[in-house]
Amino acid sequence: MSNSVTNLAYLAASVLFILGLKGLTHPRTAVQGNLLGALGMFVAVVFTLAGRQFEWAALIAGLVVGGALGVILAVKIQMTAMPQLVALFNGFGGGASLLVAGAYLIFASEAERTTPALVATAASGLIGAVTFSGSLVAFGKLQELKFLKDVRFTGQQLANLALAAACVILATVLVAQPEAANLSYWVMVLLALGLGVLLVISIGGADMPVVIALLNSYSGLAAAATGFVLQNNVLIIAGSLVGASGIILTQIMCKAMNRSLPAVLFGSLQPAGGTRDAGDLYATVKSTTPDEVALLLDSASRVVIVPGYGMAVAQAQHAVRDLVNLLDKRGVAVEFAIHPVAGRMPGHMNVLLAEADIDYERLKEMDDINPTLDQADVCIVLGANDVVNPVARTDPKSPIAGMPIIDADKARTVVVIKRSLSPGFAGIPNPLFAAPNALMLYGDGRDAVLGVVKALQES
Amino acid sequence: MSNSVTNLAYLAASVLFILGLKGLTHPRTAVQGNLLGALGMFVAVVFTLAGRQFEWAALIAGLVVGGALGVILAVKIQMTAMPQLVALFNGFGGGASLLVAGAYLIFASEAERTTPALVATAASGLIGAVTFSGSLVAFGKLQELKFLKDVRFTGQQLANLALAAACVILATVLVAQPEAANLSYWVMVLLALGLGVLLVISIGGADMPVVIALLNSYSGLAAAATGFVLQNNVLIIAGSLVGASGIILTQIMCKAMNRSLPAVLFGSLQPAGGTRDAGDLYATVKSTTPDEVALLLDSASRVVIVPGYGMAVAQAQHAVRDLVNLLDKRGVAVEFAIHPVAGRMPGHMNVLLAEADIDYERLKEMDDINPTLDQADVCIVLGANDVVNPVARTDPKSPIAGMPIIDADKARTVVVIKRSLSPGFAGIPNPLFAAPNALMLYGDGRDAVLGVVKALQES
Amino acid sequence: MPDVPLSPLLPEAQRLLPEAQRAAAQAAETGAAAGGLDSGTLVLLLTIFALAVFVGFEIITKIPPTLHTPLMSGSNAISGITLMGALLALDVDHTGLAKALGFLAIVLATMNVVGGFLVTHRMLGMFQRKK
Amino acid sequence: MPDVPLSPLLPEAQRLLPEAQRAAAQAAETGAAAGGLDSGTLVLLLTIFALAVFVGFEIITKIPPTLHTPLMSGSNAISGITLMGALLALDVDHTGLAKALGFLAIVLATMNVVGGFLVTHRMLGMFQRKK
Ligand SMILES: NC(=O)c1ccc[n+]([C@@H]2O[C@H](COP(=O)([O-])OP(=O)(O)OC[C@H]3O[C@@H](n4cnc5c(N)ncnc54)[C@H](OP(=O)(O)O)[C@@H]3O)[C@@H](O)[C@H]2O)c1
Ligand SMILES: NC(=O)c1ccc[n+]([C@@H]2O[C@H](COP(=O)([O-])OP(=O)(O)OC[C@H]3O[C@@H](n4cnc5c(N)ncnc54)[C@H](OP(=O)(O)O)[C@@H]3O)[C@@H](O)[C@H]2O)c1
Repeated sequence: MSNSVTNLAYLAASVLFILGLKGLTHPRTAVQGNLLGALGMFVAVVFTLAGRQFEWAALIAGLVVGGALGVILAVKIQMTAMPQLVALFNGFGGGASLLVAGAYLIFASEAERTTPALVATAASGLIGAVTFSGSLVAFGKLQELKFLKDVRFTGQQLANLALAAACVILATVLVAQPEAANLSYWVMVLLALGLGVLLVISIGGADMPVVIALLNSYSGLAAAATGFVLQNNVLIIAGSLVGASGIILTQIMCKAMNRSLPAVLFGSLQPAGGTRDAGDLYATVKSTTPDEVALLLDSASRVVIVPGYGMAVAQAQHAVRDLVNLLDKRGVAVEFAIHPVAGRMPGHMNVLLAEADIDYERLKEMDDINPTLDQADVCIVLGANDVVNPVARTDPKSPIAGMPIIDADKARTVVVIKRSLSPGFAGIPNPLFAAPNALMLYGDGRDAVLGVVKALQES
Repeated sequence: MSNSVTNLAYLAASVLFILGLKGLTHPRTAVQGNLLGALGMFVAVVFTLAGRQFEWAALIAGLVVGGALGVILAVKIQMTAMPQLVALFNGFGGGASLLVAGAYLIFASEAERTTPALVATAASGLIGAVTFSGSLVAFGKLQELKFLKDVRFTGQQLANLALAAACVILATVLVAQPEAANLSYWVMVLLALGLGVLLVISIGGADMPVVIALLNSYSGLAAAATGFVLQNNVLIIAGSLVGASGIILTQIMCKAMNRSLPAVLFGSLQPAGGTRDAGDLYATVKSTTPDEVALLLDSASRVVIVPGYGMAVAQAQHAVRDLVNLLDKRGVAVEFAIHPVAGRMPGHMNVLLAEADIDYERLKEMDDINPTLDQADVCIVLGANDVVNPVARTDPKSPIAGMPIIDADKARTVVVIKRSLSPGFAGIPNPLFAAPNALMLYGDGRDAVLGVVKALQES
Repeated sequence: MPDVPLSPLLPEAQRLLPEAQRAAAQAAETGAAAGGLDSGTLVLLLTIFALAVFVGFEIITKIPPTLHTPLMSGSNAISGITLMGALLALDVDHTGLAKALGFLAIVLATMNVVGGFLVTHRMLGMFQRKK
Repeated sequence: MPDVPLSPLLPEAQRLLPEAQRAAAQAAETGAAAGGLDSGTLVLLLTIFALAVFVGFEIITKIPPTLHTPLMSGSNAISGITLMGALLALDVDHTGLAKALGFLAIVLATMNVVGGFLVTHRMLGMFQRKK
């Protein structure tokens, strides 16, 4: 297999990756796009294997074991646990890249250890290690593992800085003294693993998607750096695509939360001082029953549902589908208002609602539906909290000040489904719950919606 | 100046071209984008000159003469003559590339005349020559030079085929026998010049923009081919950008006319048979006066103007601006409905209206305004014809069948401003003129609009 | 590598060419060219990088919010392209340690790739059933 | 050029490398490398071409119809990049005929470039005055 043929195949693989991403620009072509991406990966792997002598047994064993584990995870996962899974896979990718860089330092010849090669190796080891440990911590936080919650200690920023500096120094040593590269590499990896843990552990659970997108972007850039060393076009192109994707997603999320990236990463989201007067604020809260809600819905002509993280926790999406079908039959127009950061990752709500077979044409983006929310008879807020909190508009000192929200409070009547009056991710009380036109329907999201469905069927 | 520095500069030039095109995605950033593109060209030229020994006197003379002529043409041109000018510039580009390829064959060493180099040279000579003569004919047709009108002779397709075949054979000879390359090259160029003339001369005047976009696209591809020979990244990238732009514009135009590219190029747009019963059709045409139109406008609350090629011919855009200002003052809402192929090149109407200082927010695309045209009190059709011809919707045998049109006929009252009842480019009668709600205001576009303005001011 | 061939130094270059080409060809065949990264190639690779970033940027900003979760998992799967590097570590001639690290890397990267594409496929299938 | 460096043939390659590199460097310096187009570089150039087509396609489909006439004249100006080739024809060492052709080509290409960008600028200026 000549090099040019291989490289042409790599070019084909790159084009397949690009076409794959292009497919993702529309739900109709997205499945095909993803398959094209997978085909690109297949082509890249096959042409890497062709014409070389490998330790075949181990290689195939690795592929089979990894493939089987991947399939199991991908098939078993609940759609509501998607953020965790992406974090996990991201961590695996980081781990692989730190191991590859380590192996390279062992088998690379003297002549191959040029300065650019060593710089790229150090970079991919460093980024890989931070990605690995950081993503695993993110996974744990998203799984709400208790021991990872709210870990903060004094001097944390200082410790981070010291670790980061040590990593960079070790990387420099590695490049300057290639003959002792192995030692400095693995010490650097150890420190970087620690750095990844420390960096992520004090970031709030709901900010994990930002962290993951950012780490993913960095792994893309590390792959591109490796591509320069190996003079390999598919690594460069795939790496840049991933890098661009991660950066753009990070920006979208930060913009939707009206917070800067440093603010997300270095945790300026304080538990707000406003919590203490929550009692006063909630004095006028009115609660309601499924039967009352059913009556309201029955007489409505336009209903808007605002789903949030609570819908994911309660796995209420199928119950919601039943509600929608029922209302459809009665001629009530039902739409969904999707906030860009509702849930725990961008597009989270869309995936859940798609799982429940709800047509994506019904899902409206925040900016499209806000102007017409005052024409909604009933707005059902299902497990959402921060994304409908009017404080973002009114109180410039609030931690979510300036974050664009869905104007649920403008609807004729607002029904809020959640288990209690406790706050959402941002930790601040929500005056919407006490608004004159708001009714609280307490309970688990799924049970509450099923209750309303039952009441509607009986009416 | 080392090669890598030069090539880095070329990379910078390429990035500037890309950023330049990105700037064109919004009117606000477009000026800056164009300047970035020009800067890219400047960088490319400077780094081509740096560190080499040239015949400086001739080189500078060439730049000064060419630059001066370019400035004169660009400054003197009337906005209405833009299609001609683009055709002319396109021709110059083609001429330059055929000369460059010819010069290359003279000075290239034996070792440089590799097969790929010769193929690319032949290709850019061939494309350059066809572009040169074809664009000049297109220029003449757009200028409505009489001797270029409707030139057709029997066996034209055959002659084209024969010429094209001869060109390809000569190109093959050129590649196969590099020692006689000069002779075969210049014979090929001569034949290709003839081919360019024959190909374009029988295409209708209004189809020239399609021809120019296509030729421009091919010159881009020829530049990219040269880039492969010279291993020069800026040529490859600039060439591909131009190639993509030309192809996309061609597609847009063909789609908007509902005709295939071959149908445009090989002239299947027959002078339609329907013309003979135009007399009957036009029996019920009602004509009107500026005063009557002024009365209509005065009592309207929403007016839509549909400009067409006639507005360009009459240079009526400034008069239209006066009309719009007047109606604005009286509280009448005025919008423009822009058909994608109104006029003689894509975006032609937009440029003219921009010249007259009309806000681009007022200009609506066909698909956006069609659904609301039935709510317009008055629709002024100003020198447009084919793009408002309802036959496209009703008669499947018409030459413009299936072409999407602006639904001017749906407005309460339609005022058509043109000099006579003669047909537009497609050569077919327009039943809109005889519709019960249509009034003809005969006259030159500019004079007629000024008449209406005067009547309005006096009322 | 890329070069404007019309240099005035051509005659001398021509004299040197055959020898250089022979040597370079030999080197390339045996894989030696990979040892170093000459500056001409570096510029071409930088060009590829810059263009790929543009392509990525243009395409990804067009992806609708509805598909942002699949985008995240899908692009995560693409980042598993490190698998290529992992495979190369299992070359027969390498030491046992390198192979062991390579094996682990293959397992992790394959999980990332296979799992990533598959879960994206599952998610997207849900979007497609509709309509 | 691009190559996966982890080839089993490495030892042999390494032996050959210094000689090849010296020769190649010498050749590159004197401009000889431009004479031929080795297949590795060709693949890189093809990659650049493919990516540039994607970039062009993505960006140009985003340009609104309002700006299609400036796009046409602007991209036409960019196609005047042939000017680079025209300049090279005026190298001091070339024959008079080549120089004459080059001179004509410079005049035509410069008209295309200067006129194209300038007229585009004029048109776009009209769009900007508004608002
Ligand atoms: N989507 C992203 O990409 C992303 C990224 C970064 C950050 N974030 C942040 O995440 C937050 C998302 O806002 P959000 O409104 O979706 O969620 P939220 O503000 O976190 O509120 C979720 C609400 O759901 C309720 N809930 C929990 N489990 C429930 C169950 N089983 N049944 C019913 N209700 C349940 C909780 O109230 P109870 O405990 O009273 O039931 C809680 O108030 C925002 O602050 C956003 O900035 C999102
Ligand atoms: N824009 C593009 O990119 C493009 C590209 C290719 C083809 N085309 C073709 O060009 C045509 C464009 O349609 P269109 O509706 O804009 O134009 P049109 O159908 O060609 O009609 C123009 C009308 O303007 C009138 N006119 C000419 N000079 C006038 C003056 N001084 N004052 C007033 N009226 C005048 C003419 O009628 P009188 O002689 O009676 O005055 C004529 O009927 C379409 O057929 C389209 O397919 C356009």
